[in-house]
Amino acid sequence: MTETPPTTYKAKDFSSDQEVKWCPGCGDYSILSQMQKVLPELGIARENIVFVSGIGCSSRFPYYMNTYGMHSIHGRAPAVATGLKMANPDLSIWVITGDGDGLSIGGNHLAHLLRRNVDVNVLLFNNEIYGLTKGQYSPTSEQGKYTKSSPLGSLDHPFNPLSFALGSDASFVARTLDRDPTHLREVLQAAEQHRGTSFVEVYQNCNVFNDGAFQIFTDKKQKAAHTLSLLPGEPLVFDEGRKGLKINGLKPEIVDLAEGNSLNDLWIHDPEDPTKAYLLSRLFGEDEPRALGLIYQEERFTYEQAAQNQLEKAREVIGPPDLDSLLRGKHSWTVS
Amino acid sequence: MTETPPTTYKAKDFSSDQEVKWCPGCGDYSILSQMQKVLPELGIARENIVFVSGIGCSSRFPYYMNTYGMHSIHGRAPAVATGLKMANPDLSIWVITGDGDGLSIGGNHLAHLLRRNVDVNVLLFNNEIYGLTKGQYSPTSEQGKYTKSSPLGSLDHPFNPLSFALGSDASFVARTLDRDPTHLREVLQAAEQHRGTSFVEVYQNCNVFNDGAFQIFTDKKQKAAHTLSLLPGEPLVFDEGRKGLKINGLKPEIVDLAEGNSLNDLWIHDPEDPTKAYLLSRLFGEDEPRALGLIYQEERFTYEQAAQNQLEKAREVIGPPDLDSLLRGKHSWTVS
Amino acid sequence: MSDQIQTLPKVTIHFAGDSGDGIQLAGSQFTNTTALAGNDLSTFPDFPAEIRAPMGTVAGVSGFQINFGSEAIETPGGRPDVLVAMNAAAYRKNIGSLKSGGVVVLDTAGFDKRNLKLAGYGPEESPLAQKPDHLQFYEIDVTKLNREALSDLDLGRKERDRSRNLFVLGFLYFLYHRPLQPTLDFLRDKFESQPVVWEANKRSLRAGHHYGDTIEALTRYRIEKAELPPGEYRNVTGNVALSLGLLAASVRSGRSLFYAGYPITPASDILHELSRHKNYGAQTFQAEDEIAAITAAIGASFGGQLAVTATSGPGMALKTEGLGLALMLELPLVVVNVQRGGPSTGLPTKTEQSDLQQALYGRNGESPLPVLAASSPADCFQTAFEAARIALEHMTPVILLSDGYLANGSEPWRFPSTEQLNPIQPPLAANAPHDKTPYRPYQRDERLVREWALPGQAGLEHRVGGLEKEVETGHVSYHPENHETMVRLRAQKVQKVAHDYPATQLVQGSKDDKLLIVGWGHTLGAIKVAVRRMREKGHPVAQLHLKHIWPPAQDLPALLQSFPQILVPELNDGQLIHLLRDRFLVAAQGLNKIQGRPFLADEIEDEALKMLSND
Amino acid sequence: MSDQIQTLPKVTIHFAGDSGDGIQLAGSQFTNTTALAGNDLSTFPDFPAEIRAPMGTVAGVSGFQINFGSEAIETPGGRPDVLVAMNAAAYRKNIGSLKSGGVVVLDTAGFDKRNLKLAGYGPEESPLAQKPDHLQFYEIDVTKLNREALSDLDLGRKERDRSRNLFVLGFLYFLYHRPLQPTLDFLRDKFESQPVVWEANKRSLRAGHHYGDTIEALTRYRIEKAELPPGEYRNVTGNVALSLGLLAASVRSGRSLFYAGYPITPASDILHELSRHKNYGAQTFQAEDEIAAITAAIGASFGGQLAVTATSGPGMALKTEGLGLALMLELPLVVVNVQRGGPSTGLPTKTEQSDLQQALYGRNGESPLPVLAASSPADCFQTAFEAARIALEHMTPVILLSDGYLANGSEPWRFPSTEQLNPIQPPLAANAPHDKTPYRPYQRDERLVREWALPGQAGLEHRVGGLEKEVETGHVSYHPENHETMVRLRAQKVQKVAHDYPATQLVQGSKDDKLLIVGWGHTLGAIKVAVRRMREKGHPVAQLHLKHIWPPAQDLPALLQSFPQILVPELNDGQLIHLLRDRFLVAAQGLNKIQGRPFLADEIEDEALKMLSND
Ligand SMILES: Cc1ncc(C[n+]2csc(CCOP(=O)(O)OP(=O)(O)O)c2C)c(N)n1
Ligand SMILES: Cc1ncc(C[n+]2csc(CCOP(=O)(O)OP(=O)(O)O)c2C)c(N)n1
Ligand code: SF4
Ligand code: SF4
Ligand SMILES: [Mg+2]
Ligand SMILES: [Mg+2]
Repeated sequence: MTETPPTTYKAKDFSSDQEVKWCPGCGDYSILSQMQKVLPELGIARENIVFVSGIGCSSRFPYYMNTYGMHSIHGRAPAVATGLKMANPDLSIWVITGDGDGLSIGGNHLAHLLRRNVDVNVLLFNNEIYGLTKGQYSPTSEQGKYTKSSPLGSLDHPFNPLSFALGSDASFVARTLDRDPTHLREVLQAAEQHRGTSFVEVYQNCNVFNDGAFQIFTDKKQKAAHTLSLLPGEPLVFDEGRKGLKINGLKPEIVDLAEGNSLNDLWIHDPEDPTKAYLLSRLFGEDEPRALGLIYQEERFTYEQAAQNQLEKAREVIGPPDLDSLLRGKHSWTVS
Repeated sequence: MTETPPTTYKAKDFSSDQEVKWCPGCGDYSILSQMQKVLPELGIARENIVFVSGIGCSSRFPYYMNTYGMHSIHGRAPAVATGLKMANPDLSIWVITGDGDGLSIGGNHLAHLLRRNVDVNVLLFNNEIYGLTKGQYSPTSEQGKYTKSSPLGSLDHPFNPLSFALGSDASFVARTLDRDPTHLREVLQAAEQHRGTSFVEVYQNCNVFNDGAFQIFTDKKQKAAHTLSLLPGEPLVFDEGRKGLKINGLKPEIVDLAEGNSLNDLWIHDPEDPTKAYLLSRLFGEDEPRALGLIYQEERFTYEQAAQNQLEKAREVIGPPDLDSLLRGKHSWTVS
Repeated sequence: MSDQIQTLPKVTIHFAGDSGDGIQLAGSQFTNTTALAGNDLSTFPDFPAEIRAPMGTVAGVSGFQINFGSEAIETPGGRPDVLVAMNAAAYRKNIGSLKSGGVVVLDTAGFDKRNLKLAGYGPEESPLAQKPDHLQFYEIDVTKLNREALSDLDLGRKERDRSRNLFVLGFLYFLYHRPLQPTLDFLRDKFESQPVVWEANKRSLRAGHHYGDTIEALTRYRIEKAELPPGEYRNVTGNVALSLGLLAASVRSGRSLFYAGYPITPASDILHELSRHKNYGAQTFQAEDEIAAITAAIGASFGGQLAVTATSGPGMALKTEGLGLALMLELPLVVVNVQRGGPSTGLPTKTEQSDLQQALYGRNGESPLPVLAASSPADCFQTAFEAARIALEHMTPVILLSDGYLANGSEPWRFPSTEQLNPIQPPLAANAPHDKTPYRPYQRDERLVREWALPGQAGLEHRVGGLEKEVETGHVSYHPENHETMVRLRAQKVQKVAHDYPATQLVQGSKDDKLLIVGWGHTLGAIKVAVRRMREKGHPVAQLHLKHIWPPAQDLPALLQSFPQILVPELNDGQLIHLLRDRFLVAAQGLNKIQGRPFLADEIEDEALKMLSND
Repeated sequence: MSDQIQTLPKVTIHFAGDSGDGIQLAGSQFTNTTALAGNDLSTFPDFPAEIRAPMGTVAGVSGFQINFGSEAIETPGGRPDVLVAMNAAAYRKNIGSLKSGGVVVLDTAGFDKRNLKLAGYGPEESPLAQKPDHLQFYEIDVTKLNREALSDLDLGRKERDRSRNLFVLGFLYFLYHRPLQPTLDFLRDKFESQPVVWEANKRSLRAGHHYGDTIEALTRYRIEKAELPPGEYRNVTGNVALSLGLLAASVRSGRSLFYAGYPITPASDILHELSRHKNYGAQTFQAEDEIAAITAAIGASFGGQLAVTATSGPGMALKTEGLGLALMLELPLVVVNVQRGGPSTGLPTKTEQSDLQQALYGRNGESPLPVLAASSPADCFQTAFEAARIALEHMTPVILLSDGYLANGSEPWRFPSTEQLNPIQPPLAANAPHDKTPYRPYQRDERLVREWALPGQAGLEHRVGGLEKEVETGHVSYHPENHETMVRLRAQKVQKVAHDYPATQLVQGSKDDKLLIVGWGHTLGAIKVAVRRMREKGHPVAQLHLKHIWPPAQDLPALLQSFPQILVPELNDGQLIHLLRDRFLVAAQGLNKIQGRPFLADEIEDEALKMLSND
């Protein structure tokens, strides 16, 4: 690996020479631009950054980043990233996937990546639709959705991506959205800083096939009442301080702070508490605020580190490589 | 479908003419024999029962059952079962899978089956090893395991199958083991009675490649201290009444009942409480008792039922089938 | 020019504009009206690869070509006679391929500075000032005229401009003597609930028509009715025809349809189409991936349904393990591959014939299965019906090859009535008497076909699986000779499918000709045109087109070997040709085009003439 | 019979017994000792499909065959000269194939009522009472004698019986004049920490040897050293040789090995073997499935490692989508297919050559890639090294075909020294100066090979993907002519791999012979024996064996076309033959065996003689 002189990048240094070809108004643009803004702040040499994606509108992302990149095949980016990270643990690897790519065809690789805890960052652009194939329901679409492939309404109960990630023993789980650039950048930064697989669900508007899917979480007027911004150590309040969440037994309960409920009784956000994280992931109903931010974080050994350690251990235990003696094996004989 | 005169079956009516070819002492034998004992009690006509499996030692199961059966391909039994159940919702379908078949190659189909809630019963024979391929670590093997493919110890953090199922929105989650026939039969019965996908993890001893993996849960002397038998509405006690579990805030705590702790303070098992179910699934450490029995159950519409309803709705909305007018379409013309 | 009327045997029009310009709608309305007017026709849409590529750019141009006439129309046409260009990018992309003497209809508003720049013209370039003089131009300020026509409607500018396509369509209807009524009916159905939009669309259409009427010195064209065989017709795309073929096979076999698919271009429309016909008891299952789709279909087939899955390119790669299982189980299954440009993700929106060898050989182990190819959009119906018949009657997975060109192209289809479709008779097992002898699921009839015993049938309980099975009983068997017997039985069973074929017919020409052109798939039309032209000029060229690629017809070797020269044009690097050379040891030559777009008849003619003269 | 010594040129011994009887251990010890004694040899184990099939049954019989001699040994032998049968089932399964005049060594304790019944003999049948009289029998109550030898050891009966195999081995060592020392050394290494077990094993071995010494009237055999080319030798199985070949290629290319695999019979041992050599910086990744394995390997290849994945049967089906991606990316990758009986799950523990066409054609789109086949266990080393060389130097995925027979079979291997292995030179990109011109990852050298620029190299940032790419820049391109150019470039790049081949050599015979037998894969040995025999009898038969199957050698067409007759024996229903017929229009004939077991030289000889006489 080349030692690069410390560079200060600007956002545009991360912009490739390829024309961006998403539909005008697509939420992907905002994510791209926040990514290009965040990277200079992270201080990673450009040549050490790799974007790996599957297939989907979202998966075109690598083409637009002036870094190394691979637009692989549908659903397999987590596996590609695993191999790449094992090959070169110094790289900063970003997996870009969609709700179809990551949870439909690629759900298994994603789950295995999470349990193994390979130190890569996964951004799942969830637009609750298959964009690139022009609008079929996805595994995150609500049941009963009318789409091209479900003219009488879809039958499938959707995945809850955060619960799925937690159930797969993810060590970092967060949620953010395309329309809140500051929040998005903060989450991206936290994801990169976490050692282990960072799973970030990004709500992304597909204005062509599923416009407004997340409107209540982004619309100026509605978002306060429908989103819950998580801050470690802080009580869970929303609706501009009017409401809060407390834990009643094992169940979350929305309380009206105006009605004399005290901040002190509220649930304090602790991203290291797995049960709280699980409860936060289950805030998924229409009358519950949707949690945004860091849901869960845990320190755990990373896969590629364990693999590197094993290579070292092997050199200690077995000895240095010696091809001639390896080929000779234990029982050789000479014919003369 | 044929109307079968109500028959009373005996266990041996469910035994096929094929010689059972598991290793002597394999835990699979016990599961097979309990299955053959349970089926007569369920009162389902033999011709309406289908066993569908993937590949693995466990997946040989269908050959030994005198019912319909399919030994399909590795990891895909959940998808096969989905198609079969949609084709014929009257069938009682049992998916037999292993920790490799169901959680390694087949994890995604399993997760999608669970979220869709197709009314089939999944038995995952977890022996924490790949049996058929002669002893590599599996996604449920403990980290650091020495096997043929991990002579220096495995690197993978294992899945927690119950958490994985809950994270995939399973509507029925239970755990049992090969060495407790009564418990096994009860769980099988409950699984069949549940409408929706029943996910049952069965601890199964592979005495050739992973002998004793579950010994502390089956051994007469050790099992009391290490297992927690779940009974709905009952407090969580174990170690022959000496110990219990209570919930301290959001954390489970083991208490010594001898030391004056009261049964009344204990956690009462409620399989309909998703948070409790999640906590039960996380009792996974060495110093925690392993929960056995029904962990979680939820009533939810089944996929094949929704599909059937849609067929009916379509007949109402679109009208009865009429091939000639379908072929003619809306804009036809005549050339004479 | 005077207001004259010219009668033409056929015309090719290419509509082009931005993805948002309503090109596909204009094209399909023109098609529908033309079909009702009694012409033969063929169409082909050409979408950009991106959902919405940047507006105004060449990458964002959406195209639709129609070839129609009073004579038999075999392809959507090569070089167009008429280009409709809604903007500079559409012009730039297509002007080079227009026929000499052709007509260009364009919206001058689409040639302003911004559009010229987006289309990639330099600041000095002015395409309209440097028009090729062998072409005839209608430069119309469509945007302005259309806005004026709608000026008193309560609509924003953007909304007004949306019906520009109908203005142009109206103008073309005038030029080609087409009635407005079919499109007016369509607009009513579509916009009845939005009266202002409806009104705007109607007005635009009429305004365009009227515009033709008012400008002077205009040549109009007449295209007489085609002499099609009598019968009832409709227009149909390949993907719709294929879906209808499956539904028809379901009705005629009495087996409910189970379709499992995972969206992928250009196969997705089959899923979309079938999901609209659940009143036929047809279930559509949008699976989590292609592997789940094919294995769910296998489950449904085990359960007794007509199981089908369709995909393309990378999806086909994923289905190969499942195909092997279906083949081993000997269960009916139709796998449709709507081919697109490969390898890997390749060129998803382009057409290609490059998956034939994968269909024939792309599985582990000895795993022959029937492979069929559709040759025109309407032929997708018959081929799908035939694929389902073979699958159901011969208890085997079948691969049906279509492609992007067939999938989205359209042509008039003389659809059959239900009775004209032969009933399909799957070998369903009779219910067994309740004796104790275990059922033998792999007993075979004289065609080597096993029975289909369905879960729910008492006394027929049995187990199937992917391990080699014992002859007749189906028990697992590792016995060496049994394996060889089973491999051969499965292969012979597939060979016997050829017993059902009618005698092989040349499409054109006879055994006495010197050169045989052998094709498969959508090249039928282009080859037909080329061969017809050559034959008219007296060249001894014959045409053969294969629908059944595997197993080959029994009379094929003799037929092929009787020709001194064989040419095999394919939209790939040579695939069928290798089958023919290998199996029949004929020194066939290939003509290969790998550009994601169909052959022009000229290309085939040129090559054939070269071969004849080399001789 | 007197105590005489007979010198034999070669002997085939088949060890057979229950899965738990230690047959594989006895076989591999005999092999090791025989190798050290300087004979040429070849071995082949034959496992039951089940982990532990029911004890005492025919399905549960485990076999190990060794063919060794003072002359060149090409195969593990056809019909054995000697059968070691530890029980009735082992006897029943193998007695029929013994050579006339052969020797049977059996443990009479394994022929009691229970064992006879388990072996499927009827209550009236008594195989030992009805012994074929053309055979010579040593009926030894091994169980009893062995128990006696260990009577004073502190061991249970079961544990004592465990070393029965060593008793028999000792007896065979006596018969064939083999030294005990190598096995005694082995026992020390293995059991040093369990002194009683170690003692028991030593005693059993010696007791067996002693038994030979004490019984009278015994023919002993002497097999002289083979005249092997001078050098250092070891015994090696195909899977181990293949693993070593990969490690050697890693060392000689300076690229760390990244091996990703998902367990599957008979490929798993490659994963097991490589995971023992992490001191070479070789990483092994046990993936969640075959798709993850190949795509992780692609990731590692992108990262600059020598990436390899191996699988079999159904696993190969799953890798085809990834193969297409690697091919499109033009990244080095070695994909090993250890073929087994198919289709579908098929016959997992049996050998077959039925995935060749899948290797050649089993991908969507035009996707040619180099295909190599190993021809003997030791040859797996060179073939793996060569596959890695081609992948790395030509920036392409390569398929290496092995099979179950090669994987588990063994033979002496004259291993090379490091310097004898040519360095491998991947086209690594030089670090770029920091100017602003974007890097062009798809620029090519004269062999049409692109550079390998690795993440971490500043200034070479670039993006790759599965969509068609523009020539040189690698940008996504939907341009028609560009696609054709790229398809042809990728094909030509692969063709140019053939420039590296040495001139094609016949294994035996010359161009003047009348019949050429063309083989590939493990059939090398059987064909060699058959051709040698025929040539000795004066028949004009030549032998050609292909290691590089795709692209074919440039001198191959001329060579093939010079023979009036061509025979292609394959363990499948005909696969290579179709390539030869297709590409070279030669009327080759096939000889096909699909029984999950290798050819006997006789079978090939018979067919060849038939062809010669038909002529
Ligand atoms: C193996 C395979 N199957 C199917 C496809 C077609 N396909 C491309 S993207 C996609 C889904 C896209 O949905 P998502 O991942 O949500 O991405 P989005 O376009 O919404 O960003 C599908 C089904 C493919 N390219 N490859
Ligand atoms: C596609 C494919 N990959 C790999 C295999 C090999 N294989 C057979 S079973 C198995 C794993 C078995 O483990 P598990 O599911 O835990 O079943 P067990 O044998 O332990 O009951 C593997 C890897 C296969 N048959 N097919
Ligand atoms: S289809 Fe949707 S997700 Fe895709 S680019 Fe367009 S707006 Fe974005
Ligand atoms: S290998 Fe293990 S799981 Fe398989 S049959 Fe034997 S004991 Fe059972
Ligand atoms: Mg999406
Ligand atoms: Mg297992």
